[in-house]
Amino acid sequence: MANKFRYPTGVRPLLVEEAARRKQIEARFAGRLESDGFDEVFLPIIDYVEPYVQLHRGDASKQSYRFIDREGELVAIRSDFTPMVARALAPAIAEGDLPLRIFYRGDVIRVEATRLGANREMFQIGAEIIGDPTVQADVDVLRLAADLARAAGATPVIVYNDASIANTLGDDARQALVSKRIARDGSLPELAVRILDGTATLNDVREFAPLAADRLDAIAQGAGSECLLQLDDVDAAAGYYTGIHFRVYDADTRKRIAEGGRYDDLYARFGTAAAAIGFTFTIE
Amino acid sequence: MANKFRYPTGVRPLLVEEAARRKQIEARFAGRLESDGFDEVFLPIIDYVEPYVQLHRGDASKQSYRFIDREGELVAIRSDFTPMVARALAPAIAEGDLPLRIFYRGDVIRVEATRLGANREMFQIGAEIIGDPTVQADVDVLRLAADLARAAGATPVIVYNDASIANTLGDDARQALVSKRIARDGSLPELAVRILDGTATLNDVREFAPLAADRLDAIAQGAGSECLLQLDDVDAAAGYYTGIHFRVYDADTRKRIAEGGRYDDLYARFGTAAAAIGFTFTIE
Amino acid sequence: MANKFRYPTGVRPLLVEEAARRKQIEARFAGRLESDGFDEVFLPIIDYVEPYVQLHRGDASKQSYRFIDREGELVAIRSDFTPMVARALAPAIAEGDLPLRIFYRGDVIRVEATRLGANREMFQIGAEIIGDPTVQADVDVLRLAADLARAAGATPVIVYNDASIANTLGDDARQALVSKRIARDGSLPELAVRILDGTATLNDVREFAPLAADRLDAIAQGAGSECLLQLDDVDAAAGYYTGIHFRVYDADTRKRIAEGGRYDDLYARFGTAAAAIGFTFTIE
Amino acid sequence: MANKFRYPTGVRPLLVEEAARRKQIEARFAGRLESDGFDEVFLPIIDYVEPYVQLHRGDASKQSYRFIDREGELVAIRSDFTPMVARALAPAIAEGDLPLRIFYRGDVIRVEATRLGANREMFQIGAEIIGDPTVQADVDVLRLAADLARAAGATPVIVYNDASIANTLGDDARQALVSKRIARDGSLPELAVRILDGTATLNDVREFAPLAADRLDAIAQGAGSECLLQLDDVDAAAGYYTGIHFRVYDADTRKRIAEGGRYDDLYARFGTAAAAIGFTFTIE
Amino acid sequence: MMRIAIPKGRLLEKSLATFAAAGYDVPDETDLATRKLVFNRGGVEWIFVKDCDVPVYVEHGAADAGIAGLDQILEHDCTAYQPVEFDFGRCKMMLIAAPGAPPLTKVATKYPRIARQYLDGRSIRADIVPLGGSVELAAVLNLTSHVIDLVETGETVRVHKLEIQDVVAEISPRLIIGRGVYRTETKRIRDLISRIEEAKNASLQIQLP
Amino acid sequence: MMRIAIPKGRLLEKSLATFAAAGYDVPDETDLATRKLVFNRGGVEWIFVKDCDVPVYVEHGAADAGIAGLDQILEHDCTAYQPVEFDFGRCKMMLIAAPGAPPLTKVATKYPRIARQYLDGRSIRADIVPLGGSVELAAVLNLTSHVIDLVETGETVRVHKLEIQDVVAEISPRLIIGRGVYRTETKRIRDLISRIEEAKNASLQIQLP
Amino acid sequence: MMRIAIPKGRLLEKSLATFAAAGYDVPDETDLATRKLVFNRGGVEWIFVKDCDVPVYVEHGAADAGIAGLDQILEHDCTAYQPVEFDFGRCKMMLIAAPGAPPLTKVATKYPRIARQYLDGRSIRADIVPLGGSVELAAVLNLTSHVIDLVETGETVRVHKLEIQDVVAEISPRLIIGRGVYRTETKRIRDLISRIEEAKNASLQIQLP
Amino acid sequence: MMRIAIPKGRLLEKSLATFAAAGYDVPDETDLATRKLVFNRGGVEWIFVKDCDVPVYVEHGAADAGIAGLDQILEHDCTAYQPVEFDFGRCKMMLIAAPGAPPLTKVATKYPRIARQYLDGRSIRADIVPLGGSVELAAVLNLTSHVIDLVETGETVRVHKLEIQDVVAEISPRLIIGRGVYRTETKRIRDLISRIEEAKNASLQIQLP
Repeated sequence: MANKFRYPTGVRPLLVEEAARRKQIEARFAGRLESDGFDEVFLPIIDYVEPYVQLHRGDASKQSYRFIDREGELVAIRSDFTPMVARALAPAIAEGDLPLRIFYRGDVIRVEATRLGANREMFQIGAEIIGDPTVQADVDVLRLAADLARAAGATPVIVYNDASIANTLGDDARQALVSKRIARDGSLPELAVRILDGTATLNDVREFAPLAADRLDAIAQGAGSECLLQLDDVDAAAGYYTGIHFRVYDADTRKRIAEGGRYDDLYARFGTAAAAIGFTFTIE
Repeated sequence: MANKFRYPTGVRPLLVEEAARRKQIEARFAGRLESDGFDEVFLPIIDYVEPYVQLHRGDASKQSYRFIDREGELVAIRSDFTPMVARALAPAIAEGDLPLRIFYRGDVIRVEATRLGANREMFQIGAEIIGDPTVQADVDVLRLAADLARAAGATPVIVYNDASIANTLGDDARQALVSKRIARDGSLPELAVRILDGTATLNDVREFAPLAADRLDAIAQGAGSECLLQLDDVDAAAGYYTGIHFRVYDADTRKRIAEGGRYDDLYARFGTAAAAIGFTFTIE
Repeated sequence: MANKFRYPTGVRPLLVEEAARRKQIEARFAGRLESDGFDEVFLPIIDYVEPYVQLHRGDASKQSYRFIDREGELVAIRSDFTPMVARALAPAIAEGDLPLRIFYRGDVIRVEATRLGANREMFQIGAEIIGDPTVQADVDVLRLAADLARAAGATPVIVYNDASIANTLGDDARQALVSKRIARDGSLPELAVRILDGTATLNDVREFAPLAADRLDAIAQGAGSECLLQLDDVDAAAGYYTGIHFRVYDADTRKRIAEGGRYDDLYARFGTAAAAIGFTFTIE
Repeated sequence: MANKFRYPTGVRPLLVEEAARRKQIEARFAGRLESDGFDEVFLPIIDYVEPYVQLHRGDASKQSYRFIDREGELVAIRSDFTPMVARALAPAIAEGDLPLRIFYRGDVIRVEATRLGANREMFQIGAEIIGDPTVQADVDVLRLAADLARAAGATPVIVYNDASIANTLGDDARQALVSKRIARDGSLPELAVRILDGTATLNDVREFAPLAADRLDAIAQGAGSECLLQLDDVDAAAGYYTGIHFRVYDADTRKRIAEGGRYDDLYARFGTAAAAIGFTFTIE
Repeated sequence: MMRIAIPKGRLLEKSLATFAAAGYDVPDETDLATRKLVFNRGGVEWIFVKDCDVPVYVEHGAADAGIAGLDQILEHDCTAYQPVEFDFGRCKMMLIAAPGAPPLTKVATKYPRIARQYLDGRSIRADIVPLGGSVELAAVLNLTSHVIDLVETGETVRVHKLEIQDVVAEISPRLIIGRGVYRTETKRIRDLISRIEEAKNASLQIQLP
Repeated sequence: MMRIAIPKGRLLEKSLATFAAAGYDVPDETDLATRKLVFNRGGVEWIFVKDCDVPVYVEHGAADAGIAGLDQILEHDCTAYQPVEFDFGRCKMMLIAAPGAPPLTKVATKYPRIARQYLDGRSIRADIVPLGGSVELAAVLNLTSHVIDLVETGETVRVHKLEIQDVVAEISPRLIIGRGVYRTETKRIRDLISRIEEAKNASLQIQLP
Repeated sequence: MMRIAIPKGRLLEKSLATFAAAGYDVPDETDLATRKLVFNRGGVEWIFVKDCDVPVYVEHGAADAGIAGLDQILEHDCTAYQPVEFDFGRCKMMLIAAPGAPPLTKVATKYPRIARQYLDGRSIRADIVPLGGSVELAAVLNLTSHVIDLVETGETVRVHKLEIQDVVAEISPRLIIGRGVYRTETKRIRDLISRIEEAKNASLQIQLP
Repeated sequence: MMRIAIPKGRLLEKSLATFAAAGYDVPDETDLATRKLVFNRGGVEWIFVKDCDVPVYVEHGAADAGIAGLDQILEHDCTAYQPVEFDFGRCKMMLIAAPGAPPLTKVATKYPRIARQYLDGRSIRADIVPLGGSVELAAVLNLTSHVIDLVETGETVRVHKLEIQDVVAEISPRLIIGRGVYRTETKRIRDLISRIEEAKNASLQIQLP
């Protein structure tokens, strides 16, 4: 090991001052969430890999510490909260309880040989509303995310889109939107080109994805001015998002500080069908 | 895996009610410690095994989840706090800061195939005073432990002894005291026999271990009535305790709820010599 | 660890006499295979788990030692040869080379807490013909397996069936054949009942699975008298066998000593379509 | 994983031609060893780490694949044969059997991020004489190593020294000899300077290490002309060698192809005191 | 010669009666009165072992066939074939507790493997305390809040003033056949099975009217 | 009130006699003739459980003290204190095989944990076949070549025409005391121990001529 | 103010020409003749860094945009957006060896990550020897049998009497944009992209006869 | 014939001068003016490679000896022998930052391995950003707060208005010899070493008075 001061990748102790700072941030987030009627749940720091296998995008599973336990099962140290919440809550949800407002917090540890540096321990705090499929829930969650970002001292810019739109455009168009490099030779749908150029409107989208377009329209009316619809904010893989998908940036540092969205199919995978929307803040 | 509801050995989620209960307990402990001037530190959930190798008693290391990280190092999930506190703080201690009053909390995860059942996740909260070698520190820590036990709803019985005494009696006597089965054929020191029978006094001990006897005398004068000196409370291996070693039981359930003591050599192993005394409560 | 003589589950050294005995067995097998025109390949003792994920039946993967390597990949110590041969050879096969006659040998290590004991290290030696889809290849392989069993001092009984038949009967019938407990209330196909009772003929089978029936007919004409068609020899899951599937028993000990069959789709999974048939002897 | 053709670091399959080539080399080595009265033993591909902990030089243990088994023990895939032979044979040695002539072969797998490339699978074949402490055994082993090197097509240069000499010179001199950079300011023993300059004779050494000098003298008289005494061939750590320590180079490629020496204390660590000398060839 | 394992416990009489009805020459009462455990009768070696050991003998090939309860088959994770299920000796594996017991966190049982599967299947995190006998007593004496045990008549449960909370498994005795012998002695084994099956059906028809 | 666990098996009478000699009011024969397993006498709750369950009750704190053989203490890896070792009921855990048995590769036993430690300690790689009873029969019927079992008189070994190959462990009964109660009720527990120790020494002197 | 990273190497002139054609006020020759590496012109901070460092600055958000070859983008696993691909400065990453070279087991390169992916993709098990320059020399001096390097004209390959064995990748320069700035300064970034795209198309039309 | 690797960069002249002083026939200025990188002179094949590649050639046995800075030796974890340390070309690896920089959490460098060891040795948890050149610029442009780089005169540090915070390592050029050639060509190598050592000492004496 050579060095007696080192800690494993992704973790380190927080001594008195840093711990106090962390506690202050936690208190600010937790206080706001509790006063909004969110109840906290505690999630385990390790869990089996298998229940989440179909949810992982690409090589995400390699980002976490993984090992084989005494029973021969593959276990990972927590590196993402949202699916864990669903797995923990789904068996316990009774229909009468819905909607539920839940929040959670804790360290996530990533081991990935990240590109260009960045190997720090991370603390996450997140919230979700389970069992409320309405536009109002979408809007509430956007507002809550903005408020929390402000409470943390950031100037939030929330970029949102609907994760279902990219599915209607085909794989080539999705890839083009992901890389932002569009072949302008007519081989791609015109809508994709216009989305990338920033000239597409929700009316253009409506033809291909009427439900998503209407939903985004309704969200736009309720969302605060820090929220920007960006139709070209598309991921390489769908992940578990089924509707709105958003990222919160801090305009001052241009860094992403939170991510969230609607994942109405996730709870069903763990045994209890329930709409859900939530977000997670990541604090380094 | 066969079962989609299972969690790995030693962990499980705490849903709303349980999480609230846990938070209440935490708040009670943390509140008391903070008001007594203890500052919190946050310790990583994983750490290398190597720095602790010489501290482990017997097969203790096998009780924890261990795995090889991407750099080939052996890493363990946290299963004991005290040495981690020393490793984290030792490099940061400046002499002028002493004495320090520190507390910490968090989950510990044990994987051991425990005897006769008992495979639950555990939460620990502990405190220590660093840099104060006085009897008064011993007494203060005993009182604090008793108060915290009461705050947690228990009726504390604190059994204490001095870890250095057993070293003076020889291995055979130690083994006899550990198993409580003494050969009454004269092969063992008379003091060992009297200790086991409960007839030994500190004056008897003084002959063999004068410093420990005087110290225990002084502690006995300061300690509350819930504290019982039990000279036969001896462990198979010395561990890192150098002076008083105590265990807190709940008289109602007869279960052990906390353990602590003085470990004046521990910080030196991690680079900064400093006396230290502390304890850890374990909450299942 | 407690004991300095122990070796990890599934392995132990072979000292002079045992090593000599093993070498003699190896030489007998290898000599026969080489004289029949089989060429040896050497397969790695560890390999990634992922390429084989879809081939494993049930919890088979938990039978092997598995761990995460320095790159975060899940790696297993060899516990089954056949798919490894396909993965190793598939990229190297040129069509003109076919048919290939290949053999391999080596230790396989299983870690499973096997039922009722049986945790020994195992040595396997196997052979396969790649690129020959004919009945003659089936018959040749059966004869070779019988000869090798005899060379190893056993009295072979080879039980064979066609793995594709069970697929035509439906899941309920398969389950009944696996457990050998048939509901005689008309809820299952009559053929399944007759198969279990041992009264079914290939003509009965022909109706449901004409190709398999014809194939088995042809095999029966070529196979030696130690080969017994047993239509009720059905596995819970199909595994990778696509045609004949056989097991070699030693009539003296009633123990299974080899298993094999035709897996015409296996090579295609690793990039090169090629029919293949083979078997593996397991020596404890 | 991204790539379906990759194998884990340190392993790959050997297809027909390569396997044949490997077998030919094996046969040449094994044939020569058997005709010289060496008996083969088979060693397990995995073993516990703990029995070898005190034998490893520096970070050697990190060179091997290591993992935690189902019982919580640290296990490594074989990366060095010599100590394994001792652990396997020591409990089985009866005094009357000595001297024993043993050989072994097999893959060793290293995972290390080696310096400047070099991450290949390796095959090792080695031999040792147990229970013969004589100079004649040293000379026989040197001759055998040279013969085997020639049989493998190499032009052997065998560089030898006595591992015990460096111990007599002090740590500073050892370090200087390891790096080949000597402070010529009188701070180091003159012998060390002369050793590095190549002007030291065995008479110079005799003053400090009379036994080693006499032994080397005797060896020099018996050893073949391919053997060169190089007193400056010193390792940073002693390892388990107690007497002669040699390396076989191929003069054509200047690569090291084998290493060996006398380790008279090694068997005692595993329970049976016995002198031993041996070597291991490494074939990439 | 075939070796058949007969359970010495509660299934003893019916097991022997079934083989007798199938035309086998089984040991008689005089035999059983001796302390002997092995008898040769009619070309069969009959061995009498504890109920829980029948699956062990068959699994290891030390007996060719036997009669064993599903409780023991499951508890030993026995892979033998189970071609015939009997109608006698049926009972239930039950979850039992005192009235008003707290939530299940510790359960005593003679069947730790079955208990583990039951708990896992319901996502209950509880410790299992394996006992050798008098399992219901554990709940009475507060060793554990719950027990999992076989219930035939329910008398033991009532006596201890406990109550049944759940059915863990339906238990029936089965004819079990080793896998190796089934494959290498197919003819003789199929004959055994069909004779036992007929005997079972005959007894079934007798009971019916 | 103190709860003491008495083993129902071969140690029953001597165990009760010891407590009686120590001045305790123990259940009498009339009590034992009932099917009851729990009795209150002289401020002590006496519970009668299977030999193998005594360490379980004490370990879990469901009994304060008990008498258990070292075989059961070891097999359950019981951490209770063992302050008194008795002279009655001593026997040996033995490795047994048929004359001329092959090297040990498979051993049947009721004590798999003890067997595992024995084998590991001798570097013997063998499978352990756990059985519930009639362990010697396993060697007779070739389920396994060897068995590990408790031997008192050696009669069973002789009857089965087996022979003893090695002593696995010396077994004696012990008074066991739970760790929690020892610490929190120190005074009462020390009184119990010294009374039992005196009773043991008294009986020792009686036996000496 | 926007910060744009310009590669100091072979792409320097064309990169500046492109920005100039897009109407940006770029540093001129006089500027470049100084040793300065940072210039403010027309509301843009132009920074001049080594070719291989452009992706680093953009990835870390220390530059908003830049021009980088695909070789450097891939080698740094850079996740920045690549909205425009240029037609100038194209070349190929090649596998090169001496005529009659043995099978590839060791390859020297300035691009170890790209080389690793190439080898893995072809299932070639070979060591990679990272070098800082004069890569072709490695094959001449037998440090390695093969090298992987960028080939523009092929002159270096010819001079060293080597030959091309395979194309590893087609390399083109791209405009790259950081992910954070793209999202938070969408409008300004889209304007930059469309101006560059137009300039590129204009130059394309000029080249076409 | 022996092959010796000469670094093309800042150590070039002194390296050649040393070999010349030791009596070797080294390539002259006319040679160096060509684009050639390989020369045969006096029975030695002289190869001219980038500073950072000297340890690579020697480690792999593609050169028998060479001259390399300790920075490159450490950065490549080179195991070659280093029998002679030179007095010319010494400099320091420094930790550099802008005045008033925040605590070190991100550091740019051309020496990521050396930087990692430095940080680990001081228990500093910081990201390392590997760059190819103009490392000091990274601190100016706020890519990172700190940089680790070689400092000879300190001019670059001053120009960028940065300041030195710590010495990471003392750097000197060394004669390096491959391990294999040292063992198999001992005589010739020892001759080389003593000639270089003498030349060094001679130059030392000249400088002294």
